[in-house]
Amino acid sequence: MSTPLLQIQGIHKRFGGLHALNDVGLSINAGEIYGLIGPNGAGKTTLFNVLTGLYQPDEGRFTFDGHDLFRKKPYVVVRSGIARTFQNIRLFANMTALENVMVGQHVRTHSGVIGAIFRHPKARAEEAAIRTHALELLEYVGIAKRRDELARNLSYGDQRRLEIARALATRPRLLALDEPAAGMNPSETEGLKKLMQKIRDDGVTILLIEHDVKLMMGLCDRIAVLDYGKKIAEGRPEQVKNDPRVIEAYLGVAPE
Amino acid sequence: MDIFIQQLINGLIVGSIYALIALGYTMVYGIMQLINFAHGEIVMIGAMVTITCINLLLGLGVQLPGPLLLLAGLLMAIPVSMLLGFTIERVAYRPLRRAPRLAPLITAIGVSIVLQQLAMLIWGRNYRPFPAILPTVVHDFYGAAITDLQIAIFILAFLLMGGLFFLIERTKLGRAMRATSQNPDVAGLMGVNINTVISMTFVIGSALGAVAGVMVAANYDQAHAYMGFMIGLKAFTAAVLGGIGNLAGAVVGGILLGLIESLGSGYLGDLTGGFLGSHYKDIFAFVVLIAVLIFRPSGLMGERVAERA
Amino acid sequence: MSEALLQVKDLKVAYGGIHAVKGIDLEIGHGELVALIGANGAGKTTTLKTLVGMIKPAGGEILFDGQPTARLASYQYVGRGLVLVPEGRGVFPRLTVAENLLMGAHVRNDKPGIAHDIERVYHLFPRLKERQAQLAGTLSGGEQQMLAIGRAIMSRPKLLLLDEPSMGLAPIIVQKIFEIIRMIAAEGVTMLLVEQNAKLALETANRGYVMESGRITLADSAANLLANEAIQKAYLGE
Amino acid sequence: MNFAFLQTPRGKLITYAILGIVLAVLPWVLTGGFENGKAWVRAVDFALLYIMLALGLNIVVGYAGLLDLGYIAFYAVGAYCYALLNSPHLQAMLPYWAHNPPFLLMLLVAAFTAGVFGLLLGTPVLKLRGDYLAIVTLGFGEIIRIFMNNLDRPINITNGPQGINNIERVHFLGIDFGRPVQWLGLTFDMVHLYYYLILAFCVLIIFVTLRLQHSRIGRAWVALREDEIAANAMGINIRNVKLLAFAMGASFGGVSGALFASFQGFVSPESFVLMESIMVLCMVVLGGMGHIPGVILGAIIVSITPEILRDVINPMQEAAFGKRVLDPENLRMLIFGLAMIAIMLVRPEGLWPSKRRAREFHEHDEEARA
Repeated sequence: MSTPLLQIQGIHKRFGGLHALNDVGLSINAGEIYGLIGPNGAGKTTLFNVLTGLYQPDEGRFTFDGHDLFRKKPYVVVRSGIARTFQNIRLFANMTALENVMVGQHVRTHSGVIGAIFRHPKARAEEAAIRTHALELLEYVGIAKRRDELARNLSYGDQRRLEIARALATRPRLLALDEPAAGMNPSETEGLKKLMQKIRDDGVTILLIEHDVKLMMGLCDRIAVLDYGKKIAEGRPEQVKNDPRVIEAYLGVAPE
Repeated sequence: MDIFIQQLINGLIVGSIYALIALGYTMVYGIMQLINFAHGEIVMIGAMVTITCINLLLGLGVQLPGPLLLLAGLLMAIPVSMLLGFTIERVAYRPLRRAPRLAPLITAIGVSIVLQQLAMLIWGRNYRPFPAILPTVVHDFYGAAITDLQIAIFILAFLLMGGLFFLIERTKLGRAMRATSQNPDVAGLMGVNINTVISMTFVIGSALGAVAGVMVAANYDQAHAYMGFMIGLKAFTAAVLGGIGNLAGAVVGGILLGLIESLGSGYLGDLTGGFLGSHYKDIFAFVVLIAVLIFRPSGLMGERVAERA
Repeated sequence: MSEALLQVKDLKVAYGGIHAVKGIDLEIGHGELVALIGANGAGKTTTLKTLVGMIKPAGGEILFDGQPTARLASYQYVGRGLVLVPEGRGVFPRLTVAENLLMGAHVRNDKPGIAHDIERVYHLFPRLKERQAQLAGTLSGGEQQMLAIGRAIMSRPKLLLLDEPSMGLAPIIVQKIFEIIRMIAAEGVTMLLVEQNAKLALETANRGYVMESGRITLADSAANLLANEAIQKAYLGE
Repeated sequence: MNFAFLQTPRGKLITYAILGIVLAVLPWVLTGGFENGKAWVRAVDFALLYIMLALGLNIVVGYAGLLDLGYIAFYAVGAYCYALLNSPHLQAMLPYWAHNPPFLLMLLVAAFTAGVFGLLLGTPVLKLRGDYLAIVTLGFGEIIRIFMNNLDRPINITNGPQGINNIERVHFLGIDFGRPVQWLGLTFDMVHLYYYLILAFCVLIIFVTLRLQHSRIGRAWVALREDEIAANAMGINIRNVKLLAFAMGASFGGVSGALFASFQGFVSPESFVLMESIMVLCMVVLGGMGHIPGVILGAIIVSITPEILRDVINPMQEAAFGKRVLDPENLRMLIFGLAMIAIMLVRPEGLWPSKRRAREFHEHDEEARA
């Protein structure tokens, strides 16, 4: 059996008296779409922040693609190949769509002050490559026409897409999406689902937090359920859907 | 030992004045995330108006006991400062409420310059002595000297702070102020008139500032058109030290700053074997501030804003 | 039937350089629960914000209780009985639960009435009673939504506007929130509900409006809308 | 107005040529046209120094969004650096090879030292946000000044409040910038010589800033300003990028300070008070934060306006009242303060913002009206 792409074990994170993550472990295989669900305040976003280096866990192990990422800074995590989006969309609001994606490539490029001032051939070539790739990514998520709009002026759905394009610009192996469908109606959600499948088919593993149960059931290969900072269930969608603990803590009545 | 107690007393008195001024900064900051640079000038104008008023009464030959004269001066200075605070907000800050934050900061600096220069034109460039109307009664306190005036400053400062806390924590206006500081749009939805609340914040802060200004002038026996700048800077430092936006923090920060300055300048020379003398007094505030902020980036009592990612 | 509680005629709103609402008509009768559904950016939130005076309309007329609202300052709407539970809940995080509820009664001065209404909210939401001394910022998302609704009830609204009450909440919590919405409706409070979860909204409401790029494209009973094939395809995900 | 012409290559060339000619003859127009023309050239020299400062601060505040209220400290570091190595004051104590270093080397030393001070300030404040940062940088500026004021004992390094005198003028390209030079039948006085010297460095700094702005580094700064957490999550090394902004900004200040010390021939702590930091910030914000032409305009206006007022107020008072009624110094600052308020109220985005920023503000307006 091949080793999983992402593996965490025994992760603990405390905020003062709050035990936000309590002995959480999970492993994600390359090429999967892996879902994370649970009630509000269960620790899903905290787990995301730990996985992307924004929070330092108190205990545990965290390896990704052969790198030990336990308590590593976000830029190390991103360089190793994990990228993310945010629940409440955090774009660089006063930069254009194109510039947002160009910033996303920061971690894969190298020009420094010297390159910026003297614009030697290597720096020029890199700058051109950044621009070309950014345009490709805007095309990929379907908002190439809005490239020169300020991010803040894009519609909500386009902002979600731009955020995904920006994350893809870091050339991730794992893309972590925090409630990308929040506030979308079924037809918009359907479009998003297709995009996520396309990204997966192009070789990027996806980790997904979402409350839209129908979307999760139809999209994810495996789902983990968090409640009060603990993993209470994990498995294929239909297993999770019928798990009594999940119904009690999260779903309420069993979905049809 | 008595030097220690003396410095402790001086530090507490100055610190309680810092605290009063710091409250003005922190209230305004809490409600509109603005450093009201002009607050120091309101303090100065409070002092200047009081002195002018007392001198005027003395000049008219009014025979009143010192404390009553002082009270008369204060009763003149407080409304002037309140009106000034109200006007500054209306004219210089309100039109910029939705503008990015550096714009009102620049107007605040502009207002500060204007008030300073106006004060210079009105009251001149020289130090104005505080009229000698208060009898100097010195008490011995474990080998240190403390005057009636200092005791009065200390008590009054804490009474005012207590009153402010009651207002903020226990009254409907206070609750509306707190709600507005946390989410002005929703406070508006609840029927709070945001404009009134913000005006009230400036008016109350300015009243406290005016009293503090008189305290400074009485304590040092003089006032000057530029006095607001340094004392405002110190008080703002105190507010940040305590955690800006936090009322209790402003009080703690003010007292602490007063003590640190007073004890620090008293002992600095001894501590460094004469290498650094008391002329480094003004550095203290900043060194302590930087040290505190490095370890507690949001001040001593500030909310630890666990930035929600 | 008596005159409608809310009448909106040809309402237009320009916002951020875009004509977000392009002339809509709405009517809500006393005691009704009306759903407003539509895609993102259709102008639903803008409509709600305009109804409570957070945004000034560019044209048209709003009559509430027979009176035009155009002259009111935004803080005066609550007093007239119009209150919005905003998207994203908007509780005051550093006020306690009880203080948040008191803020809801800011425009009222009848102490016994307020005390009575607080008990009523605690009865509807026992969770809030348990946490009354806790800071609202420490509540979970679902509890905050309950608090936001409870706070709005404290003003004794004639018309309660709810913006996306289910957003970002676990299914089990969404079910609870909608149970409570039905309970409040049963007590006779008129409501206008904007909801992404169109199915749930229409199952709860009496009537519904469908909004598309700033215009009302369909208005019908909730049952008819649920049965409408085009609606099913676009908004119900079937 | 239609500026489309300026966008064509030909248009650009012509614009730059005209600008170049205007800048070249400006000091001669001033000395030829005004009685106290030399004083005006001197004022222009200072304006150029302020442009350099404002551009340096613009990197920190305008691009990276770090509110720095102690920026003048770096100007001071550069100035003292130059002063100490180029005046008799310390030379007895310094090894011989450190006396009067070559001018370009001296500027590098000043830029480097100021940059190090920038790092020194930047490192402890990395985690601070917004106004906490503002007050700490303010404190830093004051600390530097107070030390300069007091480091005359126990060892006399800075000569305390008296400052350092008799600083050598620049010797560069065989020219002594302190003495008049005859060339092409014109007498180049010190103010003229320094005008061209400072102008050259000003142009250099503008060039560097422009290049930085449109680069990977410049984008990272703006990303940091827009949303630090998102920038962090994009893999931008926040610490390095912030420190780079502080160091770059500081080194501009250092260069400007060294030129200032050599031009003035004298430095004292009084030139580096908090108000100076605030004035530089005003230049950046009044002109149009993050927009290079705007910042330059801001620097010119803020530094020249008080000088113009100085020349206007007295004659006006005398004409109106027959004597000086009000202290002209106060009146000048009063008008200046009022102008600052008025400009911000009318154009909160600054006098000459970038198109993008203007657009952004315009939308703010609409929301406010709503």
